Amino acid sequence: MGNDAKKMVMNTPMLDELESGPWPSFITDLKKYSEKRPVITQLLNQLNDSYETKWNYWQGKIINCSGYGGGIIARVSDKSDVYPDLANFHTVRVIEPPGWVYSTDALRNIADIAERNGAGIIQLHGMSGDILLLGFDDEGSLQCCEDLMNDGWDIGGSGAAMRTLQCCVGQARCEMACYDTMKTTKHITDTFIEYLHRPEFVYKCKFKLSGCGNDCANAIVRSDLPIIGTWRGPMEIKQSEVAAFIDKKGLDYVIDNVIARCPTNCISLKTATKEIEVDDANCVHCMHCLNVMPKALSPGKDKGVTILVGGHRTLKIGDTMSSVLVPFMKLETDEDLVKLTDFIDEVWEFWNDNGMDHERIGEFIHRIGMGNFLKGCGIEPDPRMIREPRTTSYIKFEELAPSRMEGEREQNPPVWNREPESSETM
Amino acid sequence: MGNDAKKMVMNTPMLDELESGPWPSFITDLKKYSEKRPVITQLLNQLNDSYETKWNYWQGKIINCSGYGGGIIARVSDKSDVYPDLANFHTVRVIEPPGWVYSTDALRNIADIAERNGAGIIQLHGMSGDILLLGFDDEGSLQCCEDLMNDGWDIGGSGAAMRTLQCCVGQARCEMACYDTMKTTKHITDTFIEYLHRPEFVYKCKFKLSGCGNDCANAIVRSDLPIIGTWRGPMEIKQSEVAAFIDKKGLDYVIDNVIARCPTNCISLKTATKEIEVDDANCVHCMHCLNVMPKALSPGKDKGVTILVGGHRTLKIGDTMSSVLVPFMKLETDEDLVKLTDFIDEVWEFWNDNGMDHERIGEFIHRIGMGNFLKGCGIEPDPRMIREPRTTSYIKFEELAPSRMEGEREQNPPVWNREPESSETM
Amino acid sequence: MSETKLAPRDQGAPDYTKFLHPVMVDNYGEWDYHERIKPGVLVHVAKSGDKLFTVRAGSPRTMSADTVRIICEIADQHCEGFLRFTTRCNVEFMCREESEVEPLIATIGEKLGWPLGGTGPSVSNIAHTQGWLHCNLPGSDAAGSTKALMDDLIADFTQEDLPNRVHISSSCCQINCASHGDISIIVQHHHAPRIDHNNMQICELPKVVAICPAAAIRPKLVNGKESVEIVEEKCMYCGACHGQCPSMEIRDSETDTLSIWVGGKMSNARSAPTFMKLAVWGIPNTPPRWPEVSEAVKKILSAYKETGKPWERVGEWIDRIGWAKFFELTGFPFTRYHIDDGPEALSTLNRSAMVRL
Amino acid sequence: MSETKLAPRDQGAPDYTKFLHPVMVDNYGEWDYHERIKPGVLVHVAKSGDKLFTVRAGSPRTMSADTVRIICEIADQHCEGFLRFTTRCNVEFMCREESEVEPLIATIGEKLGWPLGGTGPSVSNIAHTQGWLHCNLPGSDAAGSTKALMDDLIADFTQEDLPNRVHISSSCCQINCASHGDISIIVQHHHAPRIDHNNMQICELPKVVAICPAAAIRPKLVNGKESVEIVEEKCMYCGACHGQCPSMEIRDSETDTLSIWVGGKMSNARSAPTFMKLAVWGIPNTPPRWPEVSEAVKKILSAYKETGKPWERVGEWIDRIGWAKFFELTGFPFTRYHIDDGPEALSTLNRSAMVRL
Ligand code: SRM
Ligand code: SRM
Ligand code: SRM
Ligand code: SRM
Ligand code: SF4
Ligand code: SF4
Ligand code: SF4
Ligand code: SF4
Ligand code: SF4
Ligand code: SF4
Ligand code: SF4
Ligand code: SF4
Repeated sequence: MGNDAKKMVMNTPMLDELESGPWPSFITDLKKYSEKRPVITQLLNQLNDSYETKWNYWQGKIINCSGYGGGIIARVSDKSDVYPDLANFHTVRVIEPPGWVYSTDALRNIADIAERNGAGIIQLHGMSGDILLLGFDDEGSLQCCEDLMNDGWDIGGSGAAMRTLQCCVGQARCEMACYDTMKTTKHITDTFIEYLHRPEFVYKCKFKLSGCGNDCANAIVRSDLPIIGTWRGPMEIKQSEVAAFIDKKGLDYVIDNVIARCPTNCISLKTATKEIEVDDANCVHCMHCLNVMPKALSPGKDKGVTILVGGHRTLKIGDTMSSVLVPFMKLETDEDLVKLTDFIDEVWEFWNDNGMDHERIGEFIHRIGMGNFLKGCGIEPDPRMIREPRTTSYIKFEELAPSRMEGEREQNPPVWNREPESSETM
Repeated sequence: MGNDAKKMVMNTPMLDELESGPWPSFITDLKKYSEKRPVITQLLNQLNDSYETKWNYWQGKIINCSGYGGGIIARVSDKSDVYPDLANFHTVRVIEPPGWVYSTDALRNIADIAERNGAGIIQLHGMSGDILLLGFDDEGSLQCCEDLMNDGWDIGGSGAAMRTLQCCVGQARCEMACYDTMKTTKHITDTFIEYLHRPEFVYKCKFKLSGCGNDCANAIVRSDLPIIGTWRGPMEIKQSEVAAFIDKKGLDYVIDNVIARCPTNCISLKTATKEIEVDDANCVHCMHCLNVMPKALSPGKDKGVTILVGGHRTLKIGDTMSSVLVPFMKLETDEDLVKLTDFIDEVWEFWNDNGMDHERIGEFIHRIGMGNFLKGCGIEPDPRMIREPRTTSYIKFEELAPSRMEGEREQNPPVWNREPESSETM
Repeated sequence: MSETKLAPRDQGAPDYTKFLHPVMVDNYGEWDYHERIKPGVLVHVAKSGDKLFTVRAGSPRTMSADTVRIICEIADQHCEGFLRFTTRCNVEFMCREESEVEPLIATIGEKLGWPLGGTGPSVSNIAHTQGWLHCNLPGSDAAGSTKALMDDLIADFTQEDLPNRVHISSSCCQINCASHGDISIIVQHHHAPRIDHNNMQICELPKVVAICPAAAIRPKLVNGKESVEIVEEKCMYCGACHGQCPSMEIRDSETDTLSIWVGGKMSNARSAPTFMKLAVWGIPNTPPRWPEVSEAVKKILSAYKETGKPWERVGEWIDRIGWAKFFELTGFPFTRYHIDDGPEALSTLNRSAMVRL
Repeated sequence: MSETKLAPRDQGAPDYTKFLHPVMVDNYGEWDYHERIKPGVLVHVAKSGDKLFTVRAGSPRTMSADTVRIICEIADQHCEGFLRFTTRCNVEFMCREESEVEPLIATIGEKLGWPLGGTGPSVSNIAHTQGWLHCNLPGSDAAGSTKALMDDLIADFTQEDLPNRVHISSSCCQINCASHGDISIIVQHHHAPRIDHNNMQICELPKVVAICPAAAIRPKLVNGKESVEIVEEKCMYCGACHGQCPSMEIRDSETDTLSIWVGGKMSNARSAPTFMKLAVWGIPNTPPRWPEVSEAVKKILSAYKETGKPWERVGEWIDRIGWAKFFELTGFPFTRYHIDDGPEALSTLNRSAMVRL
């Protein structure tokens, strides 16, 4: 393990430049800590080399705990001749507590395990939300996982698998939260933990959960299946607080910053009574007015979530933003939670049966079209899934395309006259 | 010629249904006129057949006046056994007067030529703006063209050629007009008349000209090169008329329909003095406020045009909307007009040298990218050409991509530090 | 016929300056403002103080030489021998005195009987295409269906009581020569083209292969002759090949339908120009009067009239109320076909958590 | 090491309920509102009347086990043994009494020395990625450049005087694991990958061929061994293949540059979420402190601070003033590379005649 690393002279002129200045320096911290974990001297020396040469010296390899298919990101150094203890210098991804809340006991436990088995470098947190522990050799990585498991932790995902979830602090400390992000995160993680540990998907799949449209988890572009809190029906308004806000900030401020900034112009101001009126049917739950006047305005009582689909970074079709998949769903009871995971299972089934290798859900939808995706998943189309209907007139209406080849004609009524389909959302 | 057509019994039960109702019926008109031009009986009988069978009986063929490559849209009937005089029943496209203005002499002249040489059916006007004369046999079509030419008319385009232009009434009768649409239309037509008559392009190319952003010529989606009037600098405001308008319509109406509807929120209302103030630098010349208060507001004095590029209907990439190519250009003097046609010539050259067969300019731009198109045409990029910069990070910076293969490195300075390029528009 | 004489004379556009009403000539580029006096009647006031009154009449576009002559008679009688047509094929009679307006209107009524209107916030004339009268591609008759539809919308033409102008277009195939409109009607096919291999020689094979947007056409030898085949799964029935090659017949009188598209807007007023979007599909193609089209268009117009705000064009109105509301108000079903699958499909999705609930 | 013991235990997510501050437990889901007391300090007020004060400190994200223990000490001393981290890797210490806030701040200053801020309309911590410390793909060091940049932006972190929150992200390759931000920094390559044909056996060929977004990779036999070749004209230097296969080296220490993107917004507040857009490219990659990056970011921030209106995020601000103005204010040149050529390129053009002149 890195703990037995040879002492070496720290020689990091470039990195030393990162020790000055008001922002905390991870260089200073690690330099100091290298006294305890000498491998860090090698690490920083190699990093300094990178700064000099603008070149990277890490290569990947694969190592897994038995029974798992991910969780360890293995790195070997090209410079292990110079820095022998970097020959194997892996990262262990640990599933973080939803909302990144910790007791000090738990956090110390993490620090101890990291230090005991490797270089003791901890990142709080990785961009996918995991606790990242850096600097283990092969044996150390496995032992680290073992220790984590023994203390109740679990390891995160990598490869073509579900990834560790990420959620905002939600109901634990936020008045905007429209559902229990933490509980839902734990429910999804636990229900699908096998999919997280054993890569069996066509490619990676991420969830992120935000309690409201402010999307403090950055779910919409960073996850394949964002779950975002919302409500239906009337927003909660304390008119006395509205009046107080107007008194404090002035009428102009309220007009310019609340009324004029509502994306659907659905708030009207009664200057005489210093009250506001919201046309709730046209509110799109963007959160802006609540953000400006959090004391006066709150989400409505009938809370739930909007589920989106398809977000991810740029491979291969350019950045993809998630779009609405389920406009509204209640998420309060345990049954609701099971309904949610059942629903996800169906979406996954269609994607994994039909997706190509290394094809995220968003790319899959791009390839086959959202209409076909919905059909494949058995989801009713809803106009709230779109910004606007198609502009392209190239369409294959299956109902109207009798298979001429076989000589028979279907008799489905044309759509303009069809009984309206049920458009209830689940 | 159709004039000698055999008399036949008119039998049009389906078409007769189109004779009732308040809207003028072309059926009634043609039925009556069939007394003079018996071929029309055959035409209406065939049309009635189409109504019965929902089937079309026209096929195309090609016929041209010597020295021309377009202007006659030749049609032969599949039913010429039943309707012998429809065997050849062509349309002649005649270049209309810009803005569709006529003296009655001129219009009668058209009617006479149409009647003299063919069925005497006239469409005012075709969707590309031409005068369409219907119902000539081969000889009649040629004679019709001859007669038209003799009386000063010219024939329109078809095939892979420039098409007859189309413009709004403009300065002849509209206070919004920011340039002389009629004169410009005539200038472009006359300058490029060869391109109109002899199809030598990779595909068709249309211009449409509107005097202002109201785009009464529907230029932006229907033409490859729309030319739209605009101005720079201050809009003309008659404050007394603003006040009069407020008095007449009420303050609320003005707030809701003028102030709140400005796309860039650049109009502010001084309720006390009943004046408005326009932040001209942010006005995008959308025309809305001028439309609501035409007495009070007028385009500014420094008038000119915005040239766009790429509009057309759906083949093959879906509908294409034109986008800005030249943000602003003066178009007042004869020199300006020549500058314009020279500019067009350069754009055409690049397109015709590099476009694929049947590829409209918009499709060409779609294929090669607007950046490359501008480079090819020698046009400086301008941020007003775009709604927003690229979101896709896949870029080939030629300046920064030394040809490693040949072992040499270019030394262009990186852009972040480069001297700002001139961004003057022509 | 002397061919030599016809050989390129390239005369260009007519000299419009000779065709302008004298008040236009005097005030060319010097107009000040305009007012709408009543539906179908405009007045333009020049900086000089001159006025030009315009009376706009709805036209069938297709007319006989005799009808054209009647139009000329009216213009001679009231308009100093000048007149014009509009982008939407309406005819405009102009006179300089307000007192001339009513006599002019009377003459139009007498001699032509065409309705007056199409000005301001009304339904103007329908932009339409050749149809079975002349084109080689039509699946329907745009001229006839326009007549029938305008009969049904006559009050919207002769009155100015909509939120804003409504421009309708109607095309006889998917090529859509009538182009975009606030409301647009086009023909939709539902099969791949049938190929007449015997007739194939007449078209240029490479062109027809190249034109297919779905790359569904492949060259193929049939009975030893060059021809093409269509990959059924790829073809999406656009008809582009049919335009290029008459031997690839896409139409089917029994299965062709009509669809209605909404929200096309070309003006830059307030909001940027927009394409038209699919509203309802599968409307039967029913000459001679296409009652189902009228029914659907009326549903759209009445919802627009009831809930649109002043100056909102159809597309702007729907943007404000949301598409869910549009489908609710019109009763048209929202189907998976409404969801775009063209090249820019992803950008038409609701890529946000902004939802009306 | 007992492999049997480790074999799948699939324990799932930690039981967060044990990690919640007691005031969070008592008021879970029952919060009423919050206020910002000063930069870095928030108070959340529950319906019960309970209050929870939060002090947010900027963290370097990467830390030693010892530093983690110091954090724990502080939380034990002032926060009843609980704490949390944020989406942007800041650490949050919470206490129930307002009187505890200043002592807590003092202890943080003493023991950690980390700056307080990142709340409200400020520049919060930079979301960043592994860089040369651990990843196999980096062309730069996001952790180091983040430290350098935050040094330069410290006042924007500790004060709340911007129009709205500014979220910056910094990634060490074009994959951009740090994702979108109001301002985002990524590495840009300028060559096609060099292929190490001898090392090719280790990767899965079909995967590498399939991953190329430009379809530029073709299988090829080289010296009798299976390998690939790259079609130079097609490749646009994205590096996707390099992620899949280490034998396709895309990086070049001499020519790699950085580019800055602006206007990424994930919240739904006011306007729909938006992608980040290219602002400036060709910035040299200059460790250890990347001064050119700081310079460019500061230009953006100062223009934003001066001309942004309250609540406008960077992208919303630029939308209002127009991109021409943005380039004018920052002095960045607008080039043809700024014009999109991706799949949705046409929709990024100014498809209107709406122009500021
Ligand atoms: C460690 C981490 C960055 C960090 O410093 O925090 C990271 C590091 C890597 N990412 Fe990432 N990604 C990390 C979060 C992200 C995120 C952010 C997120 O999850 O919210 C994204 C953008 C969202 C998304 O998924 O699209 C992200 C998008 C990618 C991609 C591009 C995926 C795409 O579809 O465009 C790749 C490449 C791939 O998948 O082929 C990638 C690949 C990688 C690899 C595995 C490189 C590779 O292909 O070999 C990196 C391993 C680094 C290492 O040595 O540990 N990483 N990666 C983050 C994971 C830590 C954690 O578990 O908490
Ligand atoms: C006659 C006319 C319709 C009408 O009834 O008014 C018409 C009729 C035809 N159009 Fe058109 N188009 C007519 C205006 C338009 C317009 C409107 C415009 O120009 O503003 C458009 C949309 C704008 C555009 O150009 O995209 C239009 C878009 C097309 C297209 C689709 C082009 C595309 O890029 O998507 C085709 C098919 C093609 O080019 O291959 C087409 C092809 C045709 C052909 C030539 C059919 C064919 O390919 O054989 C039709 C001949 C009909 C005939 O028998 O006369 N026509 N066509 C219009 C021309 C009359 C005139 O000269 O004034
Ligand atoms: C006569 C005509 C131009 C021509 O050269 O032929 C014309 C003439 C006028 N238009 Fe237009 N427009 C004419 C076709 C158009 C078109 C094209 C079309 O209809 O196909 C458009 C663009 C349509 C679109 O956006 O899709 C058009 C969009 C406008 C607008 C913008 C409306 C909007 O708010 O979006 C205005 C402004 C207004 O309504 O005040 C306008 C305003 C006007 C004014 C008031 C301009 C003026 O000051 O004289 C004219 C009288 C309009 C009236 O009917 O009340 N005109 N106008 C065209 C009459 C067509 C017809 O017979 O109905
Ligand atoms: C603590 C944290 C959530 C967590 O679980 O960790 C959080 C907490 C709060 N956010 Fe957030 N946001 C947090 C990351 C985010 C993110 C994601 C990110 O930064 O990567 C976003 C989306 C970013 C984007 O749009 O690209 C985010 C967009 C917002 C917004 C919307 C801002 C806007 O106008 O667009 C608000 C509303 C507001 O500012 O009033 C908000 C508001 C809030 C409030 C006021 C909610 C509340 O009532 O408690 C919280 C205190 C904010 C403050 O700093 O003043 N939070 N917030 C995250 C702190 C990150 C940090 O350390 O700086
Ligand atoms: S996303 Fe909403 S609920 Fe979650 S922390 Fe942000 S503001 Fe609160
Ligand atoms: S939440 Fe957004 S959409 Fe709803 S009323 Fe408030 S500002 Fe308007
Ligand atoms: S486009 Fe403008 S100038 Fe031309 S007629 Fe319409 S309003 Fe007048
Ligand atoms: S023309 Fe349009 S953008 Fe300009 S001030 Fe008037 S409404 Fe605003
Ligand atoms: S729409 Fe189609 S059928 Fe009608 S005229 Fe145009 S090309 Fe012919
Ligand atoms: S109908 Fe359209 S998609 Fe089908 S083969 Fe013809 S051109 Fe191709
Ligand atoms: S951005 Fe690229 S180099 Fe940096 S961690 Fe992610 S994959 Fe690795
Ligand atoms: S760098 Fe990108 S475009 Fe070039 S070969 Fe590799 S994957 Fe393909």
